[in-house]
Amino acid sequence: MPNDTASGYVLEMLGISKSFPGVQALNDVTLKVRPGTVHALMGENGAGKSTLMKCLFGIYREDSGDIVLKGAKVKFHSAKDALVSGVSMIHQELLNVPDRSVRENVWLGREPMRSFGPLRFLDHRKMHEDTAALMKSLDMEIDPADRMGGLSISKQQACEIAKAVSYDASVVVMDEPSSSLTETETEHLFRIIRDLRSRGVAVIYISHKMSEIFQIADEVSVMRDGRMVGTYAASELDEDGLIRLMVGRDTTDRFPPVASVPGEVRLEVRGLTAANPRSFRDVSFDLRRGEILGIGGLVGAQRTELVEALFGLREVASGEILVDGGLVRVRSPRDAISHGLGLITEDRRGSGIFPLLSVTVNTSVASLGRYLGKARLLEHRRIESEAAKLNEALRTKTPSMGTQIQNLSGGNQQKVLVSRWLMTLPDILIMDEPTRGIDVGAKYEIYTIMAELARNGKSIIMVSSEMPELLGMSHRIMVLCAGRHTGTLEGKQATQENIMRLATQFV
Amino acid sequence: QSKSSKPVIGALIRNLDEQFVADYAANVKVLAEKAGVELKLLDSRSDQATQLDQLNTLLSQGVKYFVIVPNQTEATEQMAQAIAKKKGGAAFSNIQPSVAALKVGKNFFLASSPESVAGQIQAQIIDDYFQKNPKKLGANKTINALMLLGQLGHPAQKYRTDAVLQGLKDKGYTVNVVAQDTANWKPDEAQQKMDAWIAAFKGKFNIVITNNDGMALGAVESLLTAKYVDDPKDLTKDTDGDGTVLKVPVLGVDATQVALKSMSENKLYATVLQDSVGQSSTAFELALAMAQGKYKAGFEAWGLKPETTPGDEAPANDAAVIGQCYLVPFKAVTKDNYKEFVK
Amino acid sequence: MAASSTVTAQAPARGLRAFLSKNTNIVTFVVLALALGALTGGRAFGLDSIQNLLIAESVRAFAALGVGMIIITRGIDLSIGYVVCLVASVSASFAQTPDYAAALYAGKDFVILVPIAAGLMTGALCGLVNGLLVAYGKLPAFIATLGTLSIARGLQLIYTKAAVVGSLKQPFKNISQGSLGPVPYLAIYVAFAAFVVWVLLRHTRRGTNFYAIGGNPVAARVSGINVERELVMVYLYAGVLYGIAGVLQAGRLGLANALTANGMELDAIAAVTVGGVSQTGGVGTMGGMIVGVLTLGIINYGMTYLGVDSYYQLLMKGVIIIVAVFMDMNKNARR
Amino acid sequence: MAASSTVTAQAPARGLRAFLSKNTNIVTFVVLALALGALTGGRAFGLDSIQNLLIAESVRAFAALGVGMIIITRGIDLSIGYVVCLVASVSASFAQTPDYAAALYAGKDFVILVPIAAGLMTGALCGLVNGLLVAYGKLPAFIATLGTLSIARGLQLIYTKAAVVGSLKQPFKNISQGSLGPVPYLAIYVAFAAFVVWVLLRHTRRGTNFYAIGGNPVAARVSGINVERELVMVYLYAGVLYGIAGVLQAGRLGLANALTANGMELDAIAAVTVGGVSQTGGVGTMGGMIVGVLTLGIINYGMTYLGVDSYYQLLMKGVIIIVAVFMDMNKNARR
Ligand SMILES: Nc1ncnc2c1ncn2[C@@H]1O[C@H](COP(=O)(O)OP(=O)(O)OP(=O)(O)O)[C@@H](O)[C@H]1O
Ligand SMILES: Nc1ncnc2c1ncn2[C@@H]1O[C@H](COP(=O)(O)OP(=O)(O)OP(=O)(O)O)[C@@H](O)[C@H]1O
Ligand SMILES: [Mg+2]
Ligand SMILES: [Mg+2]
Repeated sequence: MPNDTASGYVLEMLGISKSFPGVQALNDVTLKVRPGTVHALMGENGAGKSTLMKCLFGIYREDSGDIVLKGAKVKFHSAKDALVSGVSMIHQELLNVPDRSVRENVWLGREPMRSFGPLRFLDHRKMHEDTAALMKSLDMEIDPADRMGGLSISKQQACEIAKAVSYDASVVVMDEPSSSLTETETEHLFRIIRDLRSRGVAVIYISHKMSEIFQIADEVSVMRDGRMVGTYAASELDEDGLIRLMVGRDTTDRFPPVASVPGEVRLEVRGLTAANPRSFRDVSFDLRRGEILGIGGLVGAQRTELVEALFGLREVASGEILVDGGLVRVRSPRDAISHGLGLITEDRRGSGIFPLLSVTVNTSVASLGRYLGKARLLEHRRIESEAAKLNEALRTKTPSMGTQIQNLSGGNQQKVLVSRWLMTLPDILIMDEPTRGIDVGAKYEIYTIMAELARNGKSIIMVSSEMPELLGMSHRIMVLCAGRHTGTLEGKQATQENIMRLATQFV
Repeated sequence: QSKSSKPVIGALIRNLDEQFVADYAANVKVLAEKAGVELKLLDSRSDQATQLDQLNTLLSQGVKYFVIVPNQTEATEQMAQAIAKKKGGAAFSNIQPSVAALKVGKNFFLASSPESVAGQIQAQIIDDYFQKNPKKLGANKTINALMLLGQLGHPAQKYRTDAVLQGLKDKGYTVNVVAQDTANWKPDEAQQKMDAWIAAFKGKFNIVITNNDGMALGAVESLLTAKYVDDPKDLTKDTDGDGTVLKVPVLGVDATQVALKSMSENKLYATVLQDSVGQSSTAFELALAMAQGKYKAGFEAWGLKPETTPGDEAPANDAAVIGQCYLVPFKAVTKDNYKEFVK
Repeated sequence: MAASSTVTAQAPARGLRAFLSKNTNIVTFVVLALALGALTGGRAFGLDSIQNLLIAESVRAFAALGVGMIIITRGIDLSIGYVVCLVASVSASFAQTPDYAAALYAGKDFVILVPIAAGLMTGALCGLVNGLLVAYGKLPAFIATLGTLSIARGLQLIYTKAAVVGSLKQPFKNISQGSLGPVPYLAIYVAFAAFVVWVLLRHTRRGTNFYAIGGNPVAARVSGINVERELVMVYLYAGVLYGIAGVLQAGRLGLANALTANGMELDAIAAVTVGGVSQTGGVGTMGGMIVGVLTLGIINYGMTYLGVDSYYQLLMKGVIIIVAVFMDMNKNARR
Repeated sequence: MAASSTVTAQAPARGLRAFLSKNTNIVTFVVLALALGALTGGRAFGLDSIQNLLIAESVRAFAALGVGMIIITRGIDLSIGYVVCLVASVSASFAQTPDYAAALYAGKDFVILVPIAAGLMTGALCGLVNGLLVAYGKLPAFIATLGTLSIARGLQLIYTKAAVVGSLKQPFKNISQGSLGPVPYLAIYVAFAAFVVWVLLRHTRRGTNFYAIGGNPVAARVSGINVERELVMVYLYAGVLYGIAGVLQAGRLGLANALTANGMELDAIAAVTVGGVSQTGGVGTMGGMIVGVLTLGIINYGMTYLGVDSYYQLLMKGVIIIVAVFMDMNKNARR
């Protein structure tokens, strides 16, 4: 795309401010993006990244400031205006229509049409073929006719990527596109991004995964507390320097030491097989007191299915679950919780937050049973202080504990969910992608808490697609591939290469 | 506490969606206008609780005299007591008040005919019809009737239905109800039921009795569309001379203008006039007389004197209150006289 | 219930399941029809019975198609009954025989187009108001349409002074009452409307937008769909369909009054739900709506035909609706 | 209070806005009350007027509290009117004077507890059926309760044979009709029920569960809430409240028949929506429900007091509901 603006920028956001009740989300933020570059937008949770992009995309109206696109001042009143003007966006939260097919989702709002005299009708065939071609060009194996809601989260994410790319936009915003992708898929995404860049498209890339930034970004803008700290060439920065800019202070290690020594077996799983024949089968493993067990694998390895089955959310065909040596039946999350389990699910919106309820309620909802006082009435004061304490420990950024959780940034919502399960004081905490969308600083807090839980004799299962996290935090790493347990790695064996080998055993 | 010199009369009306009630209310408005009375007319939308609330509201505004078309007989005593507390009075129309309600005080009146009279008159019309057309009757004086009922549990539905059946029995007929169902006073529902019944019972019924004109007209329309008529080639020909182009007579109640129009076209056979003008005028004149302090026992309202001898239906069957009962007759509306009622 | 996305269907079962999942409603309908046939020794299915069924359900079918589309967009419409009532009254008032003394416009003889146009416009206007309230007023559809229900009811009574609007001209009535050979006009109109709705839902961008808005309004918006405009349109279309329903109802009966079509909203909503249109939005087909209407139709018709006591009719109708939707809901409830 | 020290709230805006956002409903109510006061020169607010208002709205208030809780769990209940009607009829049938020849149990004299218990149990049973259908039958609440509506209606007619159940004993009527000094018993019952609902919603685990289920049923399940059981409970509680409403209604009128409480569901739902209970679930308070009931009450009362023509009343009621909810919806619509 020719560099058609005198300034050399395809997009300039000048002095953008935006406030929500109780929060100044953006304060005089300026962001300038050159065509044909990948521009990383960094910042802690709640720094204002998504808000800034939503202003660009016409979802929010900025209180003040100007947006200049390709040299012309623009004012978008809706997403449609933005799309028409050549801005497309992958949203932080999955936004699709689950009951419709992939192809309908991809072309939503701009379906190919066919004319019958004066009448225009959908061209279903072209829609299918275009989708197939798009998927092929992006090396994605997704059937255009599949129901969107039937796909795994990562495939849904892939569809979002395909959709955003297909707009032929001059600016593509990607708000944490890789948060539900594994590293292989992220690599794939990067190929797509590089291709866009070579075609002169400007990509604004938001992520909390440091390593990605240095792989892909040309320039990095850093935000902190709703202000722009500055824009830097990626080559000028290193990881620590970037973190310092984001957090405003020095950080030390990325992972705290996991000092606990696994003790006796708390949880034993024998030959667990899902009722759904396409899911996991014959999985056996055990989990010890004070142990952090990582579960790795490619997307589609059925890790989520496995932990959800453990938690009573999915039907099991056969197999046994033993807690502290006793056979248990887990038919519902309630059963699981009563056996001391906790689960942070991977789908924050779908199965995590109660959008309209306060941070306090969102934190305490699973542990109210422990806060019943006289006449079994709730002890609000204790609940509030405990919830506040947990959120403070994770540095959840919220105007108040009474704020509706939907008004928190994505990462801060995730922190509240972590608090929720910490509050249940589980013996065995299962965390499915626990640090998804969480900034570096807060990740460290979560890791610290995990380490401390382990030291106090709790056991943790952590499903993660982030290799460093798996390697850095786990005592042992169990690897799944296509629903089967292909091996467990321990000590020196636990290397990236070995995990990948096991994870691709049947692929 | 209205300080205006005008007398104030409250009108508590069951439901203006009902034809009779709407006509009743319209006439009360006209009368009030003429008499220079401030009228407070309220519609309870068929809800007795609402009517009670409305009464309380008017009482608290200082209104003392009422014309009332109640929702239920059983609620009249309570309303009378509330009015009596404020030393007021009321005349009840359409749905009769209970004896107990009239016993609350001498200022409470019946200005109506019981709903059952409508049924009795229907029975009379049917008797006349079969007297004139004995061939239409089944063996052993059997009447094979299709019955379309009003909203179930509605007083008019209950009393009209019971009375017509009883009346026919009393006249020596065997009544075989081929099918009966509610159409909730609605023409459209009546039409639908009738459509199905024509399919199911073709040739097996010789009369259609309904609780109101609306449903009667729905039934008429259904019979016409199904060509269940004397002469399918000409829907306007009454070949057998029984007074209707339809194969069977259809009867309604209300004598609405549309119904009369239908009768003029030999479609609807007959209907019954519940005299909305008569009832409302009687009730209004009673209320007005009380408001002006002119009422005394034996007062003549709308040319009617109160009854003197107890009849057989409550409340006019109780000697203690007979002087408070003004019976406004229902009228059969047939071929012979329908023109009188066309406005 | 799955915590995250749903489980993929098992490949072999898929064909069968897809078939079943599309056809539970039809199965229910067929079972009921067979039951009725068996109970009456087939007598319930003479030509005139089928004609009756078609005629009886046709007006409701328009309402169902309208509210079906609305429910697809995650809305609801409680105003149907009184809007149809208002339309029927307005339409009828322009179709009264001029010699009828009690006519609203006594002495005036309007061409047949007037009552039709007046009815359709009234329906469209009501739909438009609903649409504006829901789309731009951000009112919950339940409340917006509850409000217009009350307004339409008031207007009908004010307009007609609670009197019956009757004595309609035969040419006007013929529009509803005529038939082409054995096929009633009404059935033809329904077929045509159903076809248009099918094209709209399946083959136009707007239809796709309706599903998207019902499935995920936020996703629809960020895909560049003008959610507000589309919502206005769906209520407007529904309003036009109610308009047709009202005009035809008036013609069919030869009159309109305050009770015309009362409660039709519940029938129509029940019908489309039985037909598989989901109240959670984004799901439903034209075929399902029509099957739903016919299913409720055969229940009503069958019970009337069999002469079931009216008290028990109410009871059985409740039970059958519950059972039908239960089967539809739980057909693919296996996790 | 703030979990993080990083964000400071804008203190001044918060107080005002929080106040406003909690009180739009109250504002609406106050405005309407003042308008009525002004129009009548204050006469509309004598002691007996206020008593009338309280009495008139009390029965509806029970229904509103019940359906309000249901709506918080993202449900709906269309069966209210006929359930209250059935309850009133059953209850009344055990409270008829034994010497009344047309009594359902003529000659039988039941102690006063019998009609009360029978009514409450009938209500609870209806609620239970609704709850089971919604929770375990997975039926959309709209349809489940539409089904029970029809069933309750049928049962009422079968039980009473469509007759009025009247001539109730004075002690039974006194339960509803009495008053403690100037305060009607009915108002006291409502206050008590409202207090219980407030405790339930605000101070019990179950109440929080209701909000959670309404807010996100999947997340509620994952959080260990027994969603099915809680749903059954909310419909059961509502059923008990309808039971109370029915018993009191019978006592208040001294009778029950097929028309008792018809349409109460729409009034109750409109009231709680005006009071800020959101149809999308998870939002609403006891206070809002009561304010909503009073708001609709003052509309009805005011129009009655002012003698607005009933046709225009319908029209205005529709408009006022729309405006009230519109203001509530759009109070914090700025993005
Ligand atoms: N709709 C809203 N209403 C109120 N406050 C909001 C809203 N959206 C965002 N905020 C607030 O604005 C701030 C910025 O949020 P934003 O989502 O932009 O953060 P972010 O940088 O994208 O964080 P993350 O990395 O966690 O996604 C946060 O404090 C958040 O609480
Ligand atoms: N190939 C597939 N097609 C459709 N659905 C799938 C497929 N694989 C998994 N799913 C479903 O998607 C959901 C999430 O599974 P996912 O693919 O994310 O597996 P996972 O190994 O748990 O991946 P993640 O790395 O995201 O945890 C599960 O409900 C699963 O049943
Ligand atoms: Mg964000
Ligand atoms: Mg997963």
